[in-house]
Amino acid sequence: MLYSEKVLDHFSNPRNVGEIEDADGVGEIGNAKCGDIMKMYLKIDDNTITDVKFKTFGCGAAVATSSMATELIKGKSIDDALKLTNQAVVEALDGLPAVKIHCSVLAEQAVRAALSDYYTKQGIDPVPIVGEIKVPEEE
Amino acid sequence: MLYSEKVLDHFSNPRNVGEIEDADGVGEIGNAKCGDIMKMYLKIDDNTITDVKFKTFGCGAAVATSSMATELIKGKSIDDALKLTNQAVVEALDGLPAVKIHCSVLAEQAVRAALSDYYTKQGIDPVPIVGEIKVPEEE
Amino acid sequence: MEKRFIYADNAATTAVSEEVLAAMLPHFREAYGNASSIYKLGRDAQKAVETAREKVAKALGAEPREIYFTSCGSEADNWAIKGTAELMAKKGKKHIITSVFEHHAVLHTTEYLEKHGFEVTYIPVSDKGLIDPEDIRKAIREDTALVTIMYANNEIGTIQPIEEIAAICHEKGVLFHTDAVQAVGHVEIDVHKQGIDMLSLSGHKIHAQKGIGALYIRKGLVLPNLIHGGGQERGKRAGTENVPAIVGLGVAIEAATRNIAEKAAVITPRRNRLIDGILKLPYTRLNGDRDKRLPGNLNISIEGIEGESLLLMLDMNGICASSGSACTSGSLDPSHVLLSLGLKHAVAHGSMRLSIEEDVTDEDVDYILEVVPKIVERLRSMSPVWERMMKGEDYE
Amino acid sequence: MEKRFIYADNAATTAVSEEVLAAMLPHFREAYGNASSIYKLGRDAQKAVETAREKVAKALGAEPREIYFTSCGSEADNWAIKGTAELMAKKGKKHIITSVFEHHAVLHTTEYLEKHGFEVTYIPVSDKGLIDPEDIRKAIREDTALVTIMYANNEIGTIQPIEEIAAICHEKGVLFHTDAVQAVGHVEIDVHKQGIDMLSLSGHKIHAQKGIGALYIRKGLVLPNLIHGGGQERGKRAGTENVPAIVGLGVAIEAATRNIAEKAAVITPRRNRLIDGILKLPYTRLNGDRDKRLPGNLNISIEGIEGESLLLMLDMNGICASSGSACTSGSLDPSHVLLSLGLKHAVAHGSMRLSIEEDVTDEDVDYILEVVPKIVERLRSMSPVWERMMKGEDYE
Ligand SMILES: Cc1ncc(COP(=O)(O)O)c(C=O)c1O
Ligand SMILES: Cc1ncc(COP(=O)(O)O)c(C=O)c1O
Repeated sequence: MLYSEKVLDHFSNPRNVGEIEDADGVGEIGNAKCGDIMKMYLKIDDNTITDVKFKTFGCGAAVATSSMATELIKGKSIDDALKLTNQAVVEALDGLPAVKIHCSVLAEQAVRAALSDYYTKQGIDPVPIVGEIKVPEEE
Repeated sequence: MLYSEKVLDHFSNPRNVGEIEDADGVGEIGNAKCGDIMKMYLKIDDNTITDVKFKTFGCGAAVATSSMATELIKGKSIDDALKLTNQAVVEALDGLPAVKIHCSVLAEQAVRAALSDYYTKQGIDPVPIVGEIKVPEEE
Repeated sequence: MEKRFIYADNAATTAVSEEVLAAMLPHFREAYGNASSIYKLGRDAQKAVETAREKVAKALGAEPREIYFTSCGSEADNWAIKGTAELMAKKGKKHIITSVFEHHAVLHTTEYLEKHGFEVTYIPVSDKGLIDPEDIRKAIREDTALVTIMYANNEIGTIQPIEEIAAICHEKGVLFHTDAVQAVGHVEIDVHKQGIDMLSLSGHKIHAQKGIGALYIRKGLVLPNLIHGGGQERGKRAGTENVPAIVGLGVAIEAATRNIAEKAAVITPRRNRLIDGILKLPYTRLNGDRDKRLPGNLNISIEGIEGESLLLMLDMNGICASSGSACTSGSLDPSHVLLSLGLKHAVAHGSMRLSIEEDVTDEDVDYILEVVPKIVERLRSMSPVWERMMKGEDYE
Repeated sequence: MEKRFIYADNAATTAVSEEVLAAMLPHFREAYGNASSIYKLGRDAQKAVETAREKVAKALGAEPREIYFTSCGSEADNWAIKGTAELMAKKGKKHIITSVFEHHAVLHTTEYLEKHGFEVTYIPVSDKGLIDPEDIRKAIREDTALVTIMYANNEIGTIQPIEEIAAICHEKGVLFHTDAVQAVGHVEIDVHKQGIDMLSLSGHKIHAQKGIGALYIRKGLVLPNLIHGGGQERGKRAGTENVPAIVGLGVAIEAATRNIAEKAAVITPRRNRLIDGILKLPYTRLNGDRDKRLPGNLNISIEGIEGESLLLMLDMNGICASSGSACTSGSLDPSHVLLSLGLKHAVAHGSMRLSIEEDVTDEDVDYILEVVPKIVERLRSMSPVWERMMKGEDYE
């Protein structure tokens, strides 16, 4: 199991760690039993993600994928954020070991969960827009 | 499987190799199928083994035990030769690997076979004196 | 604080010692003969192998002919367990007793046997990581073929009451195997005195090469082969002898068992200082009995953080450590050993094992005790689990 | 005539090459990490293992994920055969086909399986030591689980028609394994092109360390483990990876397969000169086909003398040679390989194998051709068998 330099960089210097007190959307995914929890905080202005923070309990890949996912959506429109795939996160990190791919799915789903929360707070049913939030199966 | 220095010495410089044309007793033991044949020639004068020669087809231990056996009986009385045990040959050679112990038995039996032949030639039934000649079982 | 390099993962593997490598080197390019060959080059190789066998035997209180070289600790475990199973199945004995927290080389072997008609009883361990010999007595049945209990646990370092267990097995007429891969060189072993029928060990835990191990099999006990073929190891383990590694194992085990008490006297206080220092952090616990453990081992759970992240951070600070068994660090499940102590999954995920030897100095201990709290604080500050804990919320 | 040292037993084992040892050395005391460990020292070890796996794969025309490191050729053979047997037994296939002159790592494994409910057909070989693929076709049944035929014989060096055999197996839907321990590095192998499902190799025959081997398993084929435990080798072979030996195997196989044709062009004429020279002695015969054989191998029976004595005399003259397989030289039986050619026991006992590489020079060849006749004469002069032969008597 080998991490790329990018993964190690995002692990040791994670971007956007922290909380947003008055976040417009907060999503949490995973559970401590499985060893990974990601929590995403979004600040949204005019359909644009103006700020994003995360907290993660998990392995190196969990931290790195969280960090990379926040980088990939920061300053982007909600539409763009909804297009974020776990594959894009993996590619941006120069790959992930096979056993760690589920972390990238978690990161993708954490973004969706936060957006889902945002829509719910706006009184809009998130499901037609964001879809169901799925936690990846452990293999 | 390790040979002692003594074994290697008796193998590389075997004592008493050859034939005795007018031997008083000749004994042969073993068969080529099993990989060992020893042939002993005795010259006997007045109950004393005045000369002994051997020919051997076989492994290093077969050659060395033949050589040592001839040394141990040369110049000895028939009685002494009859007391030669395979154990004595093994000890005189500073030991033999377990898988090669049967060679020492062959050497002991080859001496007996030659003595048996000697008695037979004298018109004496060898069995009461020399006993049965036994070829060791392969393990 | 200057960065240091501290190898604190000797339970995972050790460096080959200078002395061992020196003994091995001639056997690569000069004395390279096949130990089965009849010429001098071969005979010399055989002598070297037999000398090593004597050293291993001596270190264990065994006879040389009771020692069989294998390719690793795992092979030794597999051979002992599958071999005994095959042997005893002929007598209708198809029950095996082991513990829940054995190394996978044992557990995955017994699980394999379960799929092939054997029944296996997994003895639980106490919350201190100790086995009660009476549990074994109770578990032994008429058809019990084998009891296999590890000498010392690889993750939490707890030392099991091997002599008592062996005595019960003998009283009941059951064969006893112990996986002593973590114990050899750290505790005094005498297989004959202790009544051990089979014992597995591995070279790379005691400064020999990886890929060499040994199985002690009490004389009189004839196990079926695991690896069939040529006549090596008196026909019991095929494969051209790995002469350099075997020679190295002989030197290594001699060195490792030479001064066990002296080494422990140096290591134990340092280890204890590490334990006490790290336990000052809130929400931490020592896993495994504090006293009945290997001198160099400590295993601490640190709530609110995850082990792999901790290890990576330690690595960035020059400290090599482990979280659970090295073999399973690719896996997502928390350690079965820690779960067997009754730990919750989330707590088991956040644990750290340090296994030190004499080369870890007092200054190294200071350094570790400086680095670990900083890393823990950092990881907790970004941990949603810690956040909830601090709010008094449940998180599992 | 000056005494020389000539190593002419490369089929028994080889010296570790300078290049291989250089690649291994850093992994004993510097890059000594456990390849499963998460920290850099461990990751570097893992990278080294994976680089070696790529090299082995490339040398065989396989993909890296099709290569599994084992502790030796014997283990690879055991794993392939027992693993396939276990796998196919579930489908009711309990018949195995092999040949009478396989290495014991194969034969003793199939004999073991015979005791456990499998049926084994042993294909005979011609008096030239070659297998007729049509014999295999005829032997294949509905319930045939596996065909295992060696690539090149270890005693007489004959190269088998592997591609034809593989084609027949595939036509019939039967798995095909080949023990290529003696072939790798001496003949061109491409497992995918040749349709080989499993292939065993051993490091110490190609200048890597003893105690390291590999099994190629075609992707898609999932064998049960032989050694259970940790997650190494993608969960298929437990035991901490022998990093130095694995790294060495990678370098060794790359070197060995780099210039097969060039090496053969150097070795073959020297080997042929040896054959022709020794065959000038009366009552001698070459064992095995003269052309379909490994470039460096010659195996000659010399009537009237016994092999071990010959080897000891050769050794005293500085020549390392072998009589039958090195593994069995402790045994009393003559080689099963030579008997399979139809040789009488007494003739089989008196045979000699030389296996040379490029380092055996033309002068060395001259030396051997000077020494051998003298030794043969000496041994014959003291041989009662030779005496009888000269008298025209029968001696078996
Ligand atoms: C044809 C063949 N198969 C298997 C083996 C066994 O290899 P190893 O000694 O690495 O177990 C050998 C060599 O001894 C061999 O020549
Ligand atoms: C307790 C225990 N048993 C068995 C093993 C397996 O040893 P090896 O890696 O030599 O196969 C290990 C180490 O990994 C261990 O710690």
